[in-house]
Amino acid sequence: MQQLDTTVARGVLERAGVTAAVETVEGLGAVCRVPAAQTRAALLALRDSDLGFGFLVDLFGVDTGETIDIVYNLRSLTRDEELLVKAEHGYDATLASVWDIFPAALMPERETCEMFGLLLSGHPNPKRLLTTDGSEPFLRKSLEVRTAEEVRDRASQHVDAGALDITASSLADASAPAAETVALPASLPRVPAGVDVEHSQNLVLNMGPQHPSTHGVLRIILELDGEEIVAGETVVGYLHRGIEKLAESRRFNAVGTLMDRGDYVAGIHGELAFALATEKIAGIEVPRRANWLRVLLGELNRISSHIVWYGPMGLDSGAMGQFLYTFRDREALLDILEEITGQRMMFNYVRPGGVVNDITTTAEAKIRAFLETYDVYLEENAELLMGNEIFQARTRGVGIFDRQTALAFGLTGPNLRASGVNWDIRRDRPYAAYDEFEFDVPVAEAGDIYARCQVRLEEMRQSARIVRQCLDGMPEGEHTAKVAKVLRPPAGEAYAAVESPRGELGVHLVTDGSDTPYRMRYRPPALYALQAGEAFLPGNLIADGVVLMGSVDLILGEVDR
Amino acid sequence: MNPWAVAALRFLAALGLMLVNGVVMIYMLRKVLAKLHVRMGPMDNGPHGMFQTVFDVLKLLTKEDVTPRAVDKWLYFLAPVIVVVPSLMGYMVLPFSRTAVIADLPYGLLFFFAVMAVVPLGTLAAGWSSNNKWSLIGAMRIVGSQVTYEVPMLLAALSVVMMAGSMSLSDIVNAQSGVFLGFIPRWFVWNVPAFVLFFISGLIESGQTPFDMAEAESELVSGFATEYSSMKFGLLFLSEFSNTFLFSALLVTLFFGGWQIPWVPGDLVQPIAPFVFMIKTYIGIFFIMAIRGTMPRVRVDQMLALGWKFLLPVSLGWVMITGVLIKLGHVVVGSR
Amino acid sequence: MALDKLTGENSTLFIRSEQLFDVARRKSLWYMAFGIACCAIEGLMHASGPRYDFDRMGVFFRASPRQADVMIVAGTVNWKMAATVKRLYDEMPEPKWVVAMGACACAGGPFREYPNVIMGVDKVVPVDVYIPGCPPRPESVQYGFITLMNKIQAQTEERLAAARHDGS
Amino acid sequence: MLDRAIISAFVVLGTIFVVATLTASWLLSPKKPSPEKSETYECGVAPIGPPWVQFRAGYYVYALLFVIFDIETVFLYPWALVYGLRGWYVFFEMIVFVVILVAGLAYAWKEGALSWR
Repeated sequence: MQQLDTTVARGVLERAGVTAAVETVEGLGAVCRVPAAQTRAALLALRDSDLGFGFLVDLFGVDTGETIDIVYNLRSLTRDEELLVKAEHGYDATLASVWDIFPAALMPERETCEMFGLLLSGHPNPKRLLTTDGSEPFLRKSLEVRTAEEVRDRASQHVDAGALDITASSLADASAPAAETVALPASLPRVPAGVDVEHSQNLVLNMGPQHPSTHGVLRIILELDGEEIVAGETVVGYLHRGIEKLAESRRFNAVGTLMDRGDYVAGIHGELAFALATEKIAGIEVPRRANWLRVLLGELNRISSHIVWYGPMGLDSGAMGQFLYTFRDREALLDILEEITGQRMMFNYVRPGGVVNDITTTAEAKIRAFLETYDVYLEENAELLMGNEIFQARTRGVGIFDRQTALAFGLTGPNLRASGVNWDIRRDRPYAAYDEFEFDVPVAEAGDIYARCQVRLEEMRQSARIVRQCLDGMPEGEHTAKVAKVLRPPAGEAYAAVESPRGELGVHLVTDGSDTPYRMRYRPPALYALQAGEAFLPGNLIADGVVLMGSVDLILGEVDR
Repeated sequence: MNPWAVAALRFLAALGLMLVNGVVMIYMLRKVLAKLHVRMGPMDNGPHGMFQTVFDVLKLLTKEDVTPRAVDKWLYFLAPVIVVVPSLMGYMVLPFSRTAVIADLPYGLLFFFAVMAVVPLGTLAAGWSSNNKWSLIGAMRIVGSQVTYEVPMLLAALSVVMMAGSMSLSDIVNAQSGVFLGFIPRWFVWNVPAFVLFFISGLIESGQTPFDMAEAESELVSGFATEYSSMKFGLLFLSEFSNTFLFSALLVTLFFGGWQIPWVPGDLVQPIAPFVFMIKTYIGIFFIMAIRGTMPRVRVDQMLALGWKFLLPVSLGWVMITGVLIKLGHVVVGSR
Repeated sequence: MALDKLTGENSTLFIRSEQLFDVARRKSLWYMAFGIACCAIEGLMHASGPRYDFDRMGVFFRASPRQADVMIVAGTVNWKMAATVKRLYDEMPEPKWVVAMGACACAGGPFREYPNVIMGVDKVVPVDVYIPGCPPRPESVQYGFITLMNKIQAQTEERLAAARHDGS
Repeated sequence: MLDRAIISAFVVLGTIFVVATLTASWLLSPKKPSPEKSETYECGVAPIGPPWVQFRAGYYVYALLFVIFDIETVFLYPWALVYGLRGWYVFFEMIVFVVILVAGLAYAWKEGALSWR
């Protein structure tokens, strides 16, 4: 990663007429503070200048106690630089949408506004994202979670489920002046304004929350003309359980349990992102063996996670066999993970400072035995589904994300690489011990569903390759650094990202010197993938819509947090 | 004997066969899929889970029958009748042996196609009357698949009729007796294009993977049967399995010599003819199930394109070619 | 049941036939494919996978609630989800059962402190079997099903005993 | 006579079988109707709008062609029965009949009628 020259950025902003303070902050890199009213101008200038900050990594808020900071995390892939733009808002402010500059902001803006009690202007679909009407702005510091007494007195909670109203009404600020819409990516199918259920002459169909192939509790409202999708709107939040808020009341060693349950099929990666961010702030040096163990477990977990995508991908397209063949492999894999970490899914294995347990010799033998059979099974599976002509006819040329749109929607990971962008955090921002390994980053140009399948399959092969290198060259030493039981990192701010199976899983951590995080932002790659999937639903048949939503690999625990 | 009494007895035989087939095939499906999928399948209830389906049926019988408020009541109740009765009538013309035919109609094949064409009407009624969007889409797909399969299926069978010179299924079986070149059974399966066309359109007809449009679980929840519960659902399901059996039975009759064993004179086979027929049919069912366990599903527009841009032109052409071959006397397989 | 209207609820015929049907109900528990959260991977996907294969005991999944007997609530229920859970439960035909799988469905689990989370699905629908664990292993879910089977049988047995007691 | 008796028996007794099964089920199953239970299922949320709308069937043009071809195929069956018994002329008779239809199919194909829309 290049360090951004702050003077250049300042010059760009000045030319756009923005009064901004640009500085370099430890743990974050370049940070730029702009006045709230000039955010749009600043972002537009940064996007269109030579700096080329055309990729919105994340958008979120931080309640500082006096103001609400809205943070835009920008990345320039051409110059390999990063920049954080912060804008201070009041508690009753209106957030001006930047979705026309960065379509990736569509859902994060809705989430930020409802979670901090702000209003939204200029947004095509300004509904609440995760919660229903009447919910508190949970992420404000003034709001407390339930106390121990309230939790213990479980009987006192009363739910009248029959009378629940789950409408999520608009957050729009009617009084705010409409901002001028700037140019959108040409390939964007249409403005993702949701489905007008009141006035539609067509069939309006609810798909989900209970549907065999929505991968959890995703709800998609489809407007259908015959079998063709005219408009699609995803409704999420059916699994919103406050991982970000609860992290503010957990000690640093315990946040891992929450991260596990975010992306629940790739827990190691969530834990690792949080541990890396904590280590950045606390300045903990991690032993080399611990880093290698993190890579080992991370890659084993990546295989097991891609299996949960590959099997259901077969189910979505109607082939039952895939699901069962891949889950046979996953059982063997979970045995290994269980032996090392003690749990099949929720590992809490990677902690700030290292990992919990060292690897056992039997586990090592098990991994080697697994890889032997896995190589054969993987090729069999790949041939069985990917080689099937019906599957190819179903997936080739369907749901194409071109390069520009993929970047605009903030796609990361395999989804982005399937659209021809060669970007992998493991290689381009090496963390743990990835700079010591040899592996290829698969890239496909087509951008269709089949390309996404190809990329993920090749990633599974590469993961096996990394695991082999891990076993062969595992260094001796401690598996964890000496870290206090109750960690109290100094006040600070850091961003750490890992390449999770779904893409860039980032943790933006703010600490205040206490034993709990002050604010923990979980960058959910699946949420960004969901937006892209939603935008490309129109024009497909129902059957293709199902496969399309499956192909971007959604984990609703991560989308809703 | 009174013809009405005979008719009633034969009805009971067909009904018994249909019910037993349903129970056996559901068990077989679960076992075959399980074995294909490296699982065990039903094991606990009875030896190797043999009574699993019996328990399932008993349970369905004693489930509450929910009739949603919004349904079209008459059609909703009529739909199980419309799917089950024609499916039962399909058993009428199947020749299980020389004499074991419920009604050896001279136009048996056409009768078979005629009654089987009614079944989609029942599923359409079920889907439409449910007043449920998933059911509606499933129902519309049923019509789409009927539009696709029927013409190629009739044309493929036509090629067989030309070779046998009869529409009676018994005659078609008889025309396949004997061997040529000394060892090759004189089965119509050597009419390979007709067989392939018939098999593909039959898969569409019986709603099997890769053409399981109407029930497409990963897309349409349970398709046309989404709102059906209890025994009404059981009957819809029974008819579906019965249709698969009938398709396989017809396949055996038209292309694999029906109840005949090659190289064995027909008179000797007679005592065990029904068993031979059932074994052949179940082998066909096994292959259909194996396809179901592995194949992805085609999209509905792809299915229609396949039907009209491939199956139909090829089957039309093949009928003409069969005609020429028969006339030229270069017929490789049995004409008369 | 119309039979109990005809013969009376405590008639031997009715209770005996219920006893017979309970066997069928026990041996054919179709659950609704409705995975909410993490537990769904273990309790629904791995459970029907090659190693655990619930199909062995006749536990099979159906997508539509109209054809299901059991609802496995596999995950955290929040305010937005509660109405859906209730609605799906209501749409299932009698007799029906609910299995609360995992700490979240039992009592809110690790998320019970968050105000958006409902502390246990038993506040929304009546629960028959609670399976602790976060997430419970498929073996635990299997044990949960066996417990449910015993419970189904026990209800009629109790009724029979009560009827005998009244009669004597 | 027997054939007709059998066909009638199948229709009548088949209907009776279905009705009897449903009656048995009605007799044996518990009943707890409630307004919520008889709501229409739509993935666990209240349905938006009615399903009985003008549903656009993408195979509409196919269905029109289907009617023509289905009838044509049925016409071919009597021809196939006598095909082996007559001379070459039956073949050419049919060729004329089929070629007209094939030309129609080719025309529809060329005009783009054979596409999902």
